Amino acid sequence: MQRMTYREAVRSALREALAADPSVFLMGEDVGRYGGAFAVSHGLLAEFGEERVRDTPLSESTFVGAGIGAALNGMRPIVEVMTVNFSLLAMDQVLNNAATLRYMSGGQFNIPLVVRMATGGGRQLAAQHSHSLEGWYAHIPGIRVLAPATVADARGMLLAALREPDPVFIFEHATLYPMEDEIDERAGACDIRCAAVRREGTDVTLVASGGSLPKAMTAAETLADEGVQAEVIDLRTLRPLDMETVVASVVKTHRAVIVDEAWRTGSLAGEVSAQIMERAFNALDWPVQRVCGAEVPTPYAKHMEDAALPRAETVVETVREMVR
Amino acid sequence: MQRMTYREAVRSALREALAADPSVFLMGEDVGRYGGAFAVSHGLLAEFGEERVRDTPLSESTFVGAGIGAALNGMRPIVEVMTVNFSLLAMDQVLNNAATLRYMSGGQFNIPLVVRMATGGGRQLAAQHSHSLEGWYAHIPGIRVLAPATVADARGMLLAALREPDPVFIFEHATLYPMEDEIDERAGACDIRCAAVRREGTDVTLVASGGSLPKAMTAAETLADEGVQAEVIDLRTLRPLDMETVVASVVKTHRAVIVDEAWRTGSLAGEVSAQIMERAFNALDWPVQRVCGAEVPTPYAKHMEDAALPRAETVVETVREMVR
Amino acid sequence: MSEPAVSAPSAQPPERDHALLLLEEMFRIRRFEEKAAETYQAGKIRGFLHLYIGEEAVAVGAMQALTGDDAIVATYRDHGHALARGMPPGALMAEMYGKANGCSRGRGGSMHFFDASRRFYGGYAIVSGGLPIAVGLALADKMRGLNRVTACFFGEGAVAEGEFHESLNLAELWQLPVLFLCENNLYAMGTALERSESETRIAVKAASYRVPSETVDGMDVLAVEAATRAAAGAVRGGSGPRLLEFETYRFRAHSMSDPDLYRAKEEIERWKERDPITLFEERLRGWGLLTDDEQAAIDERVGAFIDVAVAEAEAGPWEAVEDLERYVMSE
Amino acid sequence: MSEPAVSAPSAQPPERDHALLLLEEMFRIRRFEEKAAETYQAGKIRGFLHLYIGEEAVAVGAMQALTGDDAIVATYRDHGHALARGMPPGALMAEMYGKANGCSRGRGGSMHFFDASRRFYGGYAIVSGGLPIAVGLALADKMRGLNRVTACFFGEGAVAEGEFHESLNLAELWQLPVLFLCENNLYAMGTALERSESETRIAVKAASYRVPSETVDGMDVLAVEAATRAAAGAVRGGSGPRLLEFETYRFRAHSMSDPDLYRAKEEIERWKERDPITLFEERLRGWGLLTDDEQAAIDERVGAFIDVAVAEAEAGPWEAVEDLERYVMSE
Ligand SMILES: Cc1ncc(C[n+]2csc(CCOP(=O)(O)OP(=O)(O)O)c2C)c(N)n1
Ligand SMILES: Cc1ncc(C[n+]2csc(CCOP(=O)(O)OP(=O)(O)O)c2C)c(N)n1
Ligand SMILES: [Mg+2]
Ligand SMILES: [Mg+2]
Repeated sequence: MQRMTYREAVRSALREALAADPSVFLMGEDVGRYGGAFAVSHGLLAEFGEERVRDTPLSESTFVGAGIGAALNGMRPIVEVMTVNFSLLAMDQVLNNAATLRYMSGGQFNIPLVVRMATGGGRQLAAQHSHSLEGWYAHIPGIRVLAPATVADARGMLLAALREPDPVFIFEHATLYPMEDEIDERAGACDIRCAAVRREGTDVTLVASGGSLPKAMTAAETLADEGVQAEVIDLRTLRPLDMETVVASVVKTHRAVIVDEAWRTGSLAGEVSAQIMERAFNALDWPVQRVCGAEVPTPYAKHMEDAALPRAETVVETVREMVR
Repeated sequence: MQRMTYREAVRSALREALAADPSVFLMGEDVGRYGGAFAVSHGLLAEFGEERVRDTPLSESTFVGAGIGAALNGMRPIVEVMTVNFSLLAMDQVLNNAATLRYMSGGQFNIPLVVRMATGGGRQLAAQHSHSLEGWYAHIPGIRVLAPATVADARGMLLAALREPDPVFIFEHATLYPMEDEIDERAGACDIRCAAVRREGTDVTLVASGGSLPKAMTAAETLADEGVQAEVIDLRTLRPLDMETVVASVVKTHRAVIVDEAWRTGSLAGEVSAQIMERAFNALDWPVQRVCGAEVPTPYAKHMEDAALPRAETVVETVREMVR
Repeated sequence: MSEPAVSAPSAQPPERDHALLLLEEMFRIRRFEEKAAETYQAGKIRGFLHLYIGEEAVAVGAMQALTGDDAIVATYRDHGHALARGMPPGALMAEMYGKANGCSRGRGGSMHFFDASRRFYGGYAIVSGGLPIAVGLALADKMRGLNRVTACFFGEGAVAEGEFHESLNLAELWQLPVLFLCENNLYAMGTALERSESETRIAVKAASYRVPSETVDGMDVLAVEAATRAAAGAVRGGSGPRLLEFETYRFRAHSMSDPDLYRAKEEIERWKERDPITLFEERLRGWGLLTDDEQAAIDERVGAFIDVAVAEAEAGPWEAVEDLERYVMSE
Repeated sequence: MSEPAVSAPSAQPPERDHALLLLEEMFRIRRFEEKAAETYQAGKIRGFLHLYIGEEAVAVGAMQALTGDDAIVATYRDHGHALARGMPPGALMAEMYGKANGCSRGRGGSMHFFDASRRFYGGYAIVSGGLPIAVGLALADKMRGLNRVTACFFGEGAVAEGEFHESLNLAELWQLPVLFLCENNLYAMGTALERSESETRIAVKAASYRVPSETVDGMDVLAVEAATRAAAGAVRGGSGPRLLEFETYRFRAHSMSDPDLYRAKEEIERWKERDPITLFEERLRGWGLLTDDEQAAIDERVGAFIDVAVAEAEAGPWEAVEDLERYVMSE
């Protein structure tokens, strides 16, 4: 076991993959000389050289498309789109090429591509730099979407993604990079098919992922002090969703609250809520609740941004209502 | 009253707006010489000239952004993005500029912009030309999203959109253009705040919009023959959603089925389903059901595409299950 | 960085068999497209159908300069490229019928032909969407040390898209083996080049990325072949990407639904006088390389070629609806 | 279409008052940025903070050539432009504090300054995102028959984005009054221009859209002003867009979180020897236009200017949380 940050965990997986497989390479804006906007790839250029760690121009649509092309032709690209905010510029390549080429070709081609990007708000970066668009990606057939919320998953899910024959999009919540934990630094790929029960409970199910998981865990602790045992589920993989794990929990607790940083309307939280009703209607003692981001472009001022993002207290208050 | 097609209804609104307000202009790919990819703007170039009816190069991100800029500076642009499939190239301008500038500037600016685009599948155009992404747009705070499903709304909603101080995105389902109806050709702007009950019923509520409305209406007729009275609600405005009208109906019928051409996971149907549960949980006799598009890139072959899209029969079968 | 200049008609008579092959390949495309249009009218082909009639010399000439190891990226107007690449006509016609024996198992249709065995990476229906893919294919070849060319076809309308700019820059910056082949047929749907580009000389644009380029008479199959051989050779030699602009014209409307109101009849007629097939026939006869008998033989072979295509499409099975979700993800 | 060439330092001594104004404005920006950095360290400013130190001559010189009727589009590195445009420093500092008296009511922060009254259309934080907006602003002016210029500032990193390509083409195609002002500080975060562009001469790129351009010494405030006056005049004259490339350098890291590992210390030092403020001071003294007393007076005024900014920011109220959803849509 070794203590490391979420950032170091991603880096260790990148280093391991680059060392183990010559077809793997990392490409993106400032992943090399700069060391990565979040210092994730720090040191990798020196270790693996310019061929394997490629700084790209500011051309999101083209370097994401180039990742697709390279994956179609025998390479194992890992494309870093600095943040999800900039991935909008590459959305056509994602939806119209990465997600469709295998199907449109009748299965002749597949695209072993991994795309990583930072996501989320909470750092006072304002409206253009604080998006949480995982829900949009989770809507797209033909790709897998992962949201590692723990240091172990930050490493294990990336290694697992590199074994998938199809495109995998990994969302790393920017507030998690400094998070530390003890992990087995020799552990390889982990499961990326199932959600995980992060805390067992009997009274209510809190469903979260990525940057929302810590908030759900905090809420669960507060609730425990009040005698309410919350079960916390980390979705982990946002597409395809592992609803079995979620439904099994709700059947036990009869109540569910979904925490999602995205804007409420059209959020993935709405999808999870709808599926819980579809699959466990009779088990529900209370309508599934959602604690989501306020429907505003994320404001800069701290007190305003705090008010715009989901908070553990809101989760606690919501649950109190349900178990009264 | 006058009989016209949905296509002619949009054109009549465009013509009226161009004639009435010198600040209005139409811009997009092939809206001029070609007459519009769907012949919507046919004849307008001859009538209003190149200054007011502007053919743009293939540069979606820039002409959508230019629409935003022109709206910021005293004009009343109507931007036609040929189809929603190509709007992915302009997604950054939509989400990061059109939807945020008013808020980020503390209310100093507003953007009276109207963006129209054709949407949907059903014409055997395969995976890259058959998207239904209205749900993504409906997720964005700062914009309004409309989906006219009738000939009258095709005209009235566009005229209403041109009175809004903020960006309005109008989705015209490509299969509706040839649809004919009798409308008051002198009627002006219509309401764009409320959903509409297109058919009254007592046993189940069918919620649809745009290209899905005709399917819901057909299903309702079939059900009527079986003695099941379905109430059909046309959402009309996808953002903000008028859930009051939907909930009022469900409180009466106790059952709801949402028809949405988009891929099921992460569809707007999921949002509507979740909100119905949140607001009318105790009124529900049955979990809200969804009839959505299959989670596949839209295939070309007719029998395959038919299987991928929602069908009236599926709606009927789903309701039969619920009222048994 | 070369300045645009229409290359003079190649004076040298070509080697006979090769010349007749070029002629027959152009013929195949012409007849295949005519049949596709006819079948579309009959309702057996649906969706969008973009014909290559008038532009045959581009695909046929260019493809001659490429080896089986090279990769092809095309657009929604991809029938000519697929045929010139040697894809079986039955698989193409069947694809347009939406049959399971189609080259994309009926999932792609006319705009999305694919053939992994021939490194035909498909027709892309989002304008400019194929350019970044081509850059990536070439990047992989370079990193893998494979001396292969990726030929990327696109229309002049794609030049206005940001991806054209980004792709030419990245290909040159990283010295990737991409051969950019611009089919300049003067129109993007109804929009004429001079109404969409402030600088209409595409070669000048290429120069602004330091990508060597040349403008070629796209109605002269020999000129197309020669220019492509030279450019492909340079790319293969490792000196980075090249761009060729082929001046051509589509004799038909943009697609079957296009009323074609934006082009003067005279303009169309003038270009039809430069029909790449007729032009080449005349020159071959002038060189004494084509006789009436050969002409008849070619007609006959091409006729049979088309008959086989239709027969295979008609006889082909429908994909089982149960397989709707097949190929979304790898099994 | 002009070829790039660093303009020779303007020999003519400027008119005295004007010269001192330029100096004081550059000083204000320098001190404002130093104070912002200091306040950031103190934790009163959060989020991203991109300093303009080293580039002052560009915003100050360029803004002199624009009238109050002209429009400005900037990037996330917008402090210098906002100050040079005459926005009150208190409103800017308060914005970075996140206060309600900030120029964007605390909603935008350092990257998103706005001022409708000064036609300052804001700082755009998506690289190249402001260019299409500028094209649209200019389109509206042209259609409305208003003889105004839209000045669009952007970094050389934005040149790689597709929107640069699309925007230059559309602006020239439609002959729109846009003045594209490229601040070439050689780096886009840690990526040097020559590692992101196959053709590093931005003027050559502009020429490929037929947009006349010029490369200007961005460390010489008089050269910047002169070049901008000429270009803005041409744009105002209705002859379409112009592009100016200002060769400059940022003396600080990209943002407060940048370890700045990608630039050689020597390179930074060499550029600091061309500090636009010191250079200008020396020339003014050489011309006998600046005395120690004036220098001291300027220092004092600028000190007070900064103090006011901080005081207003400190004293400013917080926006009420109840107003979180205010301004999402018009009331
Ligand atoms: C991004 C995008 N915008 C618009 C369209 C609609 N469209 C299809 S083909 C076409 C014209 C393309 O012209 P060009 O690139 O010259 O190719 P050509 O059809 O002439 O071969 C347009 C506008 C599209 N497919 N993709
Ligand atoms: C589309 C996009 N990609 C990436 C980023 C992250 N980013 C912010 S500033 C920057 C560098 C921009 O450099 P340049 O345009 O030269 O401006 P400068 O910072 O040098 O003034 C990058 C990559 C962004 N904001 N937007
Ligand atoms: Mg064309
Ligand atoms: Mg820079």
